[in-house]
Parts: sequence; C-alpha cells; structure tokens
Amino acid sequence: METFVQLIAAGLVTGTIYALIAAGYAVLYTATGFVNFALGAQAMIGGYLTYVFLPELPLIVRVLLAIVVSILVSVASWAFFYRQVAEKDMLSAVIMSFGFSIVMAEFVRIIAGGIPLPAESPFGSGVQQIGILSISNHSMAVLVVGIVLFAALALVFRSRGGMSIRAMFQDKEMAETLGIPTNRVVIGLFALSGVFAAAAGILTGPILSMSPHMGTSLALIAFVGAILGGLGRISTAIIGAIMLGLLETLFAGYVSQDYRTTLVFAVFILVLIVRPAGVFGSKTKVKV
Amino acid sequence: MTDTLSPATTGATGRRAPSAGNLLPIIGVVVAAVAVVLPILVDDFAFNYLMSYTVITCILALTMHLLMGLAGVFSLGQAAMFGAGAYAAVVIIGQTGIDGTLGLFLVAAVGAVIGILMGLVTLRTTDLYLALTTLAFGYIVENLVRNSDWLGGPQGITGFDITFAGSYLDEPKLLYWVGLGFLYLLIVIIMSVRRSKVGRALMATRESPIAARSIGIDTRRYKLLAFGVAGAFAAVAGGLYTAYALVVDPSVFGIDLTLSVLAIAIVGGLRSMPGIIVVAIVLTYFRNSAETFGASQYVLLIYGLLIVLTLRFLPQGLGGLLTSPRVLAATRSIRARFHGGTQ
Amino acid sequence: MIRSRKFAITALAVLGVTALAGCAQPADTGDGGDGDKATFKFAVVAEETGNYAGYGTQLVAGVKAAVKDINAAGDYNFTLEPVIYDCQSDQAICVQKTRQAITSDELPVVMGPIVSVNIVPSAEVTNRAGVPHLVMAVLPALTADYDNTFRWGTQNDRSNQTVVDYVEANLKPGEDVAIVNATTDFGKGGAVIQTEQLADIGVTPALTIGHDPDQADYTPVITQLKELNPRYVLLSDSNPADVAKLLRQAKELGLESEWIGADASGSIDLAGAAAIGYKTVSPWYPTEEANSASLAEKLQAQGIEIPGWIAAMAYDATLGLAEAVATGGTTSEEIWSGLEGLSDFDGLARGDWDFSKDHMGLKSSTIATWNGTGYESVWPN
Amino acid sequence: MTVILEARGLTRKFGGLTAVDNADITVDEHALHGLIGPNGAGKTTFVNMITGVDSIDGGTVTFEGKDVTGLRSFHMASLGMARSFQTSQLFEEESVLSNVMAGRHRHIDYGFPHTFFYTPKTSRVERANRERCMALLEQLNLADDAKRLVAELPYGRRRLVEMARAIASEPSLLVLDEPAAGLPGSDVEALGETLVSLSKNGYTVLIIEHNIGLLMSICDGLTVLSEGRVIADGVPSVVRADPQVIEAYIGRSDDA
Repeated sequence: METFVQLIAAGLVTGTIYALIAAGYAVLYTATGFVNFALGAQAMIGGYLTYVFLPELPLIVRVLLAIVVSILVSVASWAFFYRQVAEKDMLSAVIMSFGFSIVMAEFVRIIAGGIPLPAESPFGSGVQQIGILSISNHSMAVLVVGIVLFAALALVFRSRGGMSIRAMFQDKEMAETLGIPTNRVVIGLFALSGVFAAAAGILTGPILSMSPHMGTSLALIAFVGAILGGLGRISTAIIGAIMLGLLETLFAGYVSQDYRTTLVFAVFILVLIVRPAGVFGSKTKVKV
Repeated sequence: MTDTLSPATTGATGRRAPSAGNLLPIIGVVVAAVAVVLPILVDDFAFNYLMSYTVITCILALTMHLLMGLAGVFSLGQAAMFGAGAYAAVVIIGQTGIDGTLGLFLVAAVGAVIGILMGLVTLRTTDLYLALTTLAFGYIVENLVRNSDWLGGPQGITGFDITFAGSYLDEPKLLYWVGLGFLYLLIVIIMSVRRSKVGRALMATRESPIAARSIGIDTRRYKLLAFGVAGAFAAVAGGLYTAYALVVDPSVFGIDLTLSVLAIAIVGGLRSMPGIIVVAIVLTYFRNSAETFGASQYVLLIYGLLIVLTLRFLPQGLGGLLTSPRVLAATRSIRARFHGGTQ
Repeated sequence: MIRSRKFAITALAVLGVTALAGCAQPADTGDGGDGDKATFKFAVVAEETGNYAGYGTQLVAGVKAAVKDINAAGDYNFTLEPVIYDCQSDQAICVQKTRQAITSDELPVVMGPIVSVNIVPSAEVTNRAGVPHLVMAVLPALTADYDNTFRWGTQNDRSNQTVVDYVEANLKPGEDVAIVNATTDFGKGGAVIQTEQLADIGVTPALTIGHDPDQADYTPVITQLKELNPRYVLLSDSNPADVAKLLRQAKELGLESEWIGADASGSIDLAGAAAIGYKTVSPWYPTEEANSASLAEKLQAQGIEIPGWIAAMAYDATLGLAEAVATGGTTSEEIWSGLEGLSDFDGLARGDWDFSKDHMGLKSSTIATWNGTGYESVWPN
Repeated sequence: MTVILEARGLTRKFGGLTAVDNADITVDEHALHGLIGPNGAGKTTFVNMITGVDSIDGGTVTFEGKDVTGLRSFHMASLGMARSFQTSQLFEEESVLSNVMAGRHRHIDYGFPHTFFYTPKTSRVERANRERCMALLEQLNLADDAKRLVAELPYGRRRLVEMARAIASEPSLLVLDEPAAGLPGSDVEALGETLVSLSKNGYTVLIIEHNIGLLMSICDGLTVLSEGRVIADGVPSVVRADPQVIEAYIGRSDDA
C-alpha cells in the first residue's frame, strides 16, 4: 500500500512536469497546427537562467528573467522563423523546431559546459510525512504550481479572449472576418507557451540536475503524453501527459525498469494507430 | 477504341535535341571512374578509412533521399535500419562466418524486412506523426537490443571480422571499394527508378495521393517499396560501419546519427541526389577535421544552425539551387503568360 | 538535358573527396620541447568536446600537468609532447582519430579515450596494429581481450572486489545486500561482476534492479529497496545525474541503507546534502593528504575545477610512459616492454604501480565516505 | 447497348446526415452521361462512392459486369475507371508530360529488374509511352506546354491537363467532376467540343455538373440528384420537362 501511494505521488509529479510542456504544445497546436519541439530546450534555458548563469541575483529576479527570456525566444522564433516556413509547409517548421532545440542546447553547452550541474530547489531539501506518504517540498511545489498554472490556463480560455482563440481553431478566416486579430492572438499564445516551458524548466532543474540536452527527451516524452490524451484540446493533452507519468511510474514499479522506454514509445505508436485523436480526443481528424 | 486519340505516328515529338549536354554523362562516368582509383592516388591508411566512412554516410543519406525526397515519406527511422544492419552483419558475417559477398546481401534482406515492418507499423500515420512513430520505432529497437543478452546487451559485440571475397574488410581500400560499389548500385537504382514507372508512381504518391490512387497507383504499396529499398541500403551501410568501427553496440541506434544524416539531407536538398552527396562529403570531412579549424566545439551547433537556416531561407536545399534557373525562368513566364482564367 | 547534367554533378560529387584530399594535420600539440633534446610524441585521443567532454577534459588535463612537470624537471634525455586528438565523443571519430594517430601520424603509443563505446573500438584498432595503448576506463574486457592495453586505474572487477571485501568485513548475519545498476555497459557489467564476487563470499544479493539511464524519476527503484531495507545498496551507474537522483530520492523516501558506488564524477556535487554518507570506490580522491592535495592543485592549474580520478590516473600514466620510454625505447615494441618492466613504480596519485605480472597496474581501490565537505577513507583500513 | 456502370441503392451517411440516400445510376457504354444537381445535392459524394474514394454505407456498384462495391479507388482505377476532381488534384511540381505519363501507370508493364536498372526494354517502353502521351497532348492542344510545370499553367489549362491524365489511362469509364467549374465561357464551349469528340471516339464519360446548360446540349442521358435522392433519370428532353427537376433545380435561380 505504501509503495502504491508512493508510486502514485511520484507519477503525478513526473506527469505534471510533462504536462507543463504538453500544455505548451496544445496551446500552440489548437490555434496554429504547429508543434514546437523547441519548448523542451526553452525549458532547459529557463532552468540555466534560474540556477546556473546568475547565482548572484535574487531568486525572484532569476525566475522572472527565465520566464521573460523563454517568452522572447518563443515569440521571436515564431515571428522570424517558424511563421514563414509554416505557411508553406508545416512539417518543415516542426523539423525546424528540432533544429532550434539542437542550437539552443549546443549554445548552452558551449557557455556552461556539458557536465551536469546542480540546481538547488527554491523550496529547500525538506521532506514532509503525510500519513504513509513521504514527499519532498519540491515535489509538492511541482504539484501546487502545476495546479495553479493549469487553473489559470482554464480561466484564460473561458474568458472572452479564450473564446476568440477557440473560434480561431475552428476557422482562421472566419475568425479574421469576425475581427479577431489572429496574428496578435498567435503571438500571445506563443508567449503563453513560453511561460509554461520556463515553468517546466524551473521545476525540473532540481529533480533532473541541469544539463544542456535535458530538454530533448523531455520534449519528446511530453509530446507522447499529449498524444496519449489528445493534442486537439488543451485539457486532454494535460490529462494525457499526467497519465503517461503515472503509467510510466507504475510500470517501472510493478513490471520492469529496463523496458520503460519501450513502454513509452510503444504506447505512442499504438495510440497513433488506434486512436490518432488521443484517448479522450474527439473523433475530428487531427491533421498536421 | 482509342485509336484516333493515340496514333503512334507523331514520333517526332519524342526525339532528342542534340546539345553539348550529351558530353555530361561522359564526364560523369569519368568522374565516377576516378573515384574508384582515388585510394590508389591518395594512398594514406587513415584517409582511406575516412573515405570509406564518407561513402557509408553517402549511402545512408541517399536512403533518406529515396524515402523523403522521392516517396515523400518523412521517416526518422534510419537509425533503426542502420543499427539492424550493423547487428545483422556481425551475426551473419562476423559470427556465422558467411562471406560478405553473400552476407551483405543477407544483411540487405534483413534491412528490407525491418524497413517494410517499420512501414507497415507507421504508414497508418502521416507527416509529423509518421516522422515521430519512425523515430519511436528506433528507440524501441534500441531499448530491446540493450536488454538482450544474446546481442551482447549494452556492451555490444567485439572481436569479429567482416570478410568480403575472403579478405578482411579492415583493409580500408577494400572497404571503400565495397562501399563505393553499393553506393553506385544505389545511385543507379535511384536514377533508373526516377525515370521509370515506379518513379512516377512515387512522384504521384508524394505530390497527391488522391490523384495517384485515381490513376490506379496503390500508394501504400509504393511507400512500402521505398521503405524496403531504403531499409536494405541503410542496413548495408550499418554492416559496413561495423567493419569500419570494429565493434557493434547499441550506440548504432543513437539519435545523433539520424540527426546528422537529416542535416545532410536537408542542407543538400531532400529532392537532390547530387546536393546530398556533395553535402555528405563536405560535412563528413568538416566534422572529422573540425579540430584543425578549432571548430570541434561548434560542430553540432553548426549542424543545428544549418537545419534551421536551410529550412528558412533555402527550402529546397543546396540542390535546389541547381534547378533554380529553371524555376526562375518559369516564374517569369507565369507572369508573362498568366492572363485571366481563374475568375 | 537536365538528367545528364544531374548525373555529371552526382559523379562530380562522388569525386569531391579528391578536392578535399590532403590529410588532416595532427591536432593541437602541448608544450613544445627544449631545442637540443629529442622530442618524444605520443597520441592522446580524448572526448574533449561533446557529451563526454567532462571525462575527456580530465584526461587531457592530467596529461598536460604531467608533461609540464616532466619537461620542467628535465630528468630524461627527451622532452615529451602529447599530440591531442579531440574525438568529439563520437564513436566513428574516435576510431578514425586513433587510426590517424598510429598510421598517418606514426605515433608509437596511444592514450585514451575514456568512455567504453569509444575506447573499445579504439583498442581494437591499436591491437590490430600492435601498438601499446594506455587506458583509464574501467571495463574489464579491455585488458582481458586486448593484450596491448595497459590499465592505469582500477578496472571494474578490482574496484568491485574492494567493495565486496568491505561488505564481507561488515555485513552482519540477517542483513541483506541489494544491487542497483544502470542498463549501460558500465552498470550491467558491474552488476554481473558484483553478483559473482558476492557468491564467492557466500552472499546472494536479495534484489537486483536494472534501470534505463536518464529517467526523470527513480521512485520505483527506491520503493522496491525500501520494502527489502537492505544494509548495503551496491550501485553500478556512471551517469552522475542519475546517481544524484537515486541518492536524493532515497533520502526523500527515508531509505536507510548505505550506498556504495563508483565515483561518477560530479554526482556528489549534484546530490548536495543527499550525498552525505555516500561511499564511493575509486583509485584516487582529492583529499587533504599531501600528495593528493598537490596533485589536485596541478590539475586545477590545467583548468578543471573538480579534479577526479581520471585526471589523476592520466597524470601517473604519463609519468609511467616517460619512464617506459627512458628504459625501453621509442618504438612501439620498446615502449611495450618498457611498460611491462614497470614495477613498484611511484606516481603522484598512487605509489604502487606494478605492470611486471600483468597489464593491470593497480590491485585495489579505496573506499571513502563523503562527509559533506571532503572524503574520509574507510577501506582498506 | 451494354451497361458499363450500374449503381443500386447507394447510401452514405455522415453522422446524422444522409448525404446520399438510396440513389441509382446506370451508364451505357459509349454514352456521354450527365449527373446534375444543385450545389450540396450529394453529387460528389455519390461519385466518390462509385469510384472508391469514399466508403459506402449501403448499396452496390457493378462495373463492366463485376461487383466492385467497396473496392479502394486505386483498384477501381486499375480496372479502368479514371476520374478528375472538382478541386484539381495535379502533381504541381512536375511537368505536364510527366503528369500525363503517370496516367498511363496501369498500361506500363515491365518487371522490377527493368525498373531498378534502366534496360533497353525499359527505354523502349518508356519512349513509346512518351510518344503516345505527346500525341495525346497534341490532340488536346497541350503539346506546347508539355515541358512546363503544372504549377505555372493558367487555371483552364490545368483542368485540361487533369483530363488528359485521366484519358491517358485509356479508361473504359471516364468520370469528370465539374470540369467546367471556374472556366470562362469560351473555354466551356471548347470543353463541350472535347467531350463530344471523346464520346465519338468511343469513350464512355460520366460528367458531373451543376451547369445544366452545358449538359443538356451534349449528353445522351442525364441523372438528376437533389438532396441526396435521384429525382429524375432519362434523355435530356424528358428530364428538362420533369416538374420535379424544374422545382428542385431550374426553379432556383442558378446561373445556367
């Protein structure tokens, strides 16, 4: 029982981190049909800004800086690179985002070196005992921050602004005739995905340690999670990512540690073949 | 019943215009022949090895050209085929002792099976999802091999010899020539296919699957064919790599390989065989001697930048520049001739 | 005729190799030598850049520090000059650079690289050419399969024997031992060796857990351990971030077992407070002891912040190589026999190198506990 | 006259909506048969079912005496049923000639060895094939554009290329989905002439249009579809007089 509770908690924490990136994917995908694989690398940069590059600044300044830089990277890469390519060929734009994540990782590696570096949790190294569950302060913070951010996202999308975003997903031209400034909305969404990426990086650092290529696998696994739930809606993408975290942890705990990678990617292929819109996705065709 | 519409009497339209262009194939053959004698001209052990590695990279990059450029299947699963070929070569040639003259074709067969299998699994999806399912396929194969004791697990297999016609392939000239032979075979196949029925079927499948099916082309079958041929040659490249590296371990499935070959294919131009070959040679040489230029720290950064900048500013890659005069002339004539018609 | 033009260009492209011909020059050389003395050049193939740069730079720093000291002392009638090849943490390039070093550049002896996916093919190359090869890596197969390798450091089986000796001396009846390993060549190899060596002292590990490298979370490993609550957890994992994650989560979940594992460079730093009490097994530690402290200083002067055992072993290996050249000669065969002649050779990192019986210079490692600020040696006592 | 195509009771549902409801059509060999109906009548869905592009929820399709219900489109095409599309589906980045040569896919038959290694046989077959296609292009007045990329051509020429590609496959039934859509008046006239000459040359053509004027003048038979149902079927003069047709179709001010 204790093991089970412990595994569930760990799965939720891992899943929440995946879900932060997955939310970033879905926010962009629902409005533009674009999947930005560089979000993982943006998370990595957010982590380095918070924990490595500027240790002399106060924590809050570092965190804000991480968020601002992530937003800028997000928006600039869309405005100057992805947009022009995505108009002609969406797949090229997606491959380009892979290229960008290599560029960012290598850039950081050249500055900070390839050796993993420690990241000290802003919430300390304390551990709380809640009944039979022991959970670190940092893990709890991950869950709390995740819930707050997801709730905020839900509020944004219920508001009038959110309606216009959903209208855009339905039909871009229609949205434009209704007077919704799609370009500005898209830039706003890229900024939003930047915030989520930065949050993922800041929360992941103390768990994974900082290393330049940490974002690559994070980006892939989070995508698997989003696909599992359904990339077509933000809520299903988030739930899918959390589910993947749980599934992975329970599989590793009760079945096999060695074949964890096989599990993750087999789930991915299976879902895409059997239910391309995700387990919770509506039947509408997902297109890229 | 179609007699009047299809008389075979107007043969004049099919004639070839005489031009200086007819000299070019001859130049091509001469250049290809010089490439054969090159290791005798530049007789340096390590450099000959580098040449053989370059040829292996060219083969692998051209399998990407075949899949992505010709068939329009955006597969990132090359590493799975390459790795399968590497292990197959070690087991078939290195351990069982079947000579490479037969063994490498068996390796190709294994690769073709893996390729077709990958196609069967992933062709239910398209575009981005296909790219990622093929990538995932590679991760799964890597994970399974890593955990399989009979393939040496994470340590892989060492202490084998790859032979070809009774000679050891650790002689770099021989390795180069065998590789070059397969490269030429692949080039001939690609050039033949492009001008034949299958090439047009692949073109149709890539440009408009709906239209392709409307003229009787089984698009799925041709995509599987592309997977099979690409798998066969990627596997041979993997097999030759084991003769080059002298070991095989799960790192042959690594994503780094896929990414560097992807960079080559994108920069060279997915549609352009000459573009890809030139870039494969240049980048392989650049990476190997990067430290001479003090650039080894920046190799992967440069690869990433090349992918981003090429896609942004030169979507057809360097190879696209070869056709660009034609494209420019075409756009000019559109402006000149396009009068009304749409509305 | 576009088609023919394309063919010609294709063919030209294939030939392009010629245009690029002209063999690469040997790379960056270290300190130059004195004018009147002969110069002895040797190859160092290292992962200076790429994913394993952390190891490669340690190797190079050790070599450079030793070369500086040897040339400054001037005890030999030659000056040492390392020819350093950066193999970019890529297997194909590591093989290629090794080939270039021993054929085109005609160097008689090779040192490095470190990571086993790179050094095994490299050793295969030197072995086929009959060139002696100085290695630091821990994989036992290296010295077992390749008779030209000389091991400067402790290989996995020796380190693990040290661990098993320690367990044998301290394990009380009724207490369990568990093994945790990464499914890498290092991790899996270590787990197999430990299981065999434990069997020799009549101990069966109550639990063996393999795990894929680079996981986000190791709670499933820790919960399994917690259910068993063994006295010792023997860890075979060379990925510093993974070691740190395991140690941190073990502390978070209240696992009380003692962890003993290899010195995955940097893991202590990454684990922070969770590393206190972690026992590492390693041939060398940057401790307060005089020799160790002075070596650490020399290595830091070469630009590495936290000197590890790889740099220290590379330092001693370079000293040993100079000695072997002085006693044997400068050809591959002479260096080979010179190295085999080293017995009771005193380095700075270790004082008891002996290659006269086999190619494994050290017979044992040292176990030390990290106390939060430094290492305390606990075995052999 | 032999019946070449017969569809009975074809039905297609999308969710709760029945797009085509129990519709029949019969096309005679060598006939020029029209399928008309207002926008949204389900014409394209109907034809997509017949040609295997869309799946069938009920009914049967018989082609040249064989039951072909539910066969996939490439299979239909390989049996000799060629078609064009309402929104043109061309190989844009390829030359006109290469588009048309692709249309001959089902007639080119040399084995894989001849594909992988360009043999004299391949060369011979390909040359004959190219000549045939050039002759076809000449007849359709497309010969001058043979080497141009399809993407460069004006709209009307592109529609013609699509038809040429379908004709190149020497189909026993040629299905054209709104070939006149978007064409200026003069081109529509020329199109009509081409269709008539095709028919005279022995082709069987099923043509879908909402431009009723064009079809009335050239077709041998007409089927009228409205809201997914067949409301009239017969020779043009009879169909024109049908009150249901007048109400459902001509009654509305559709520009004919």
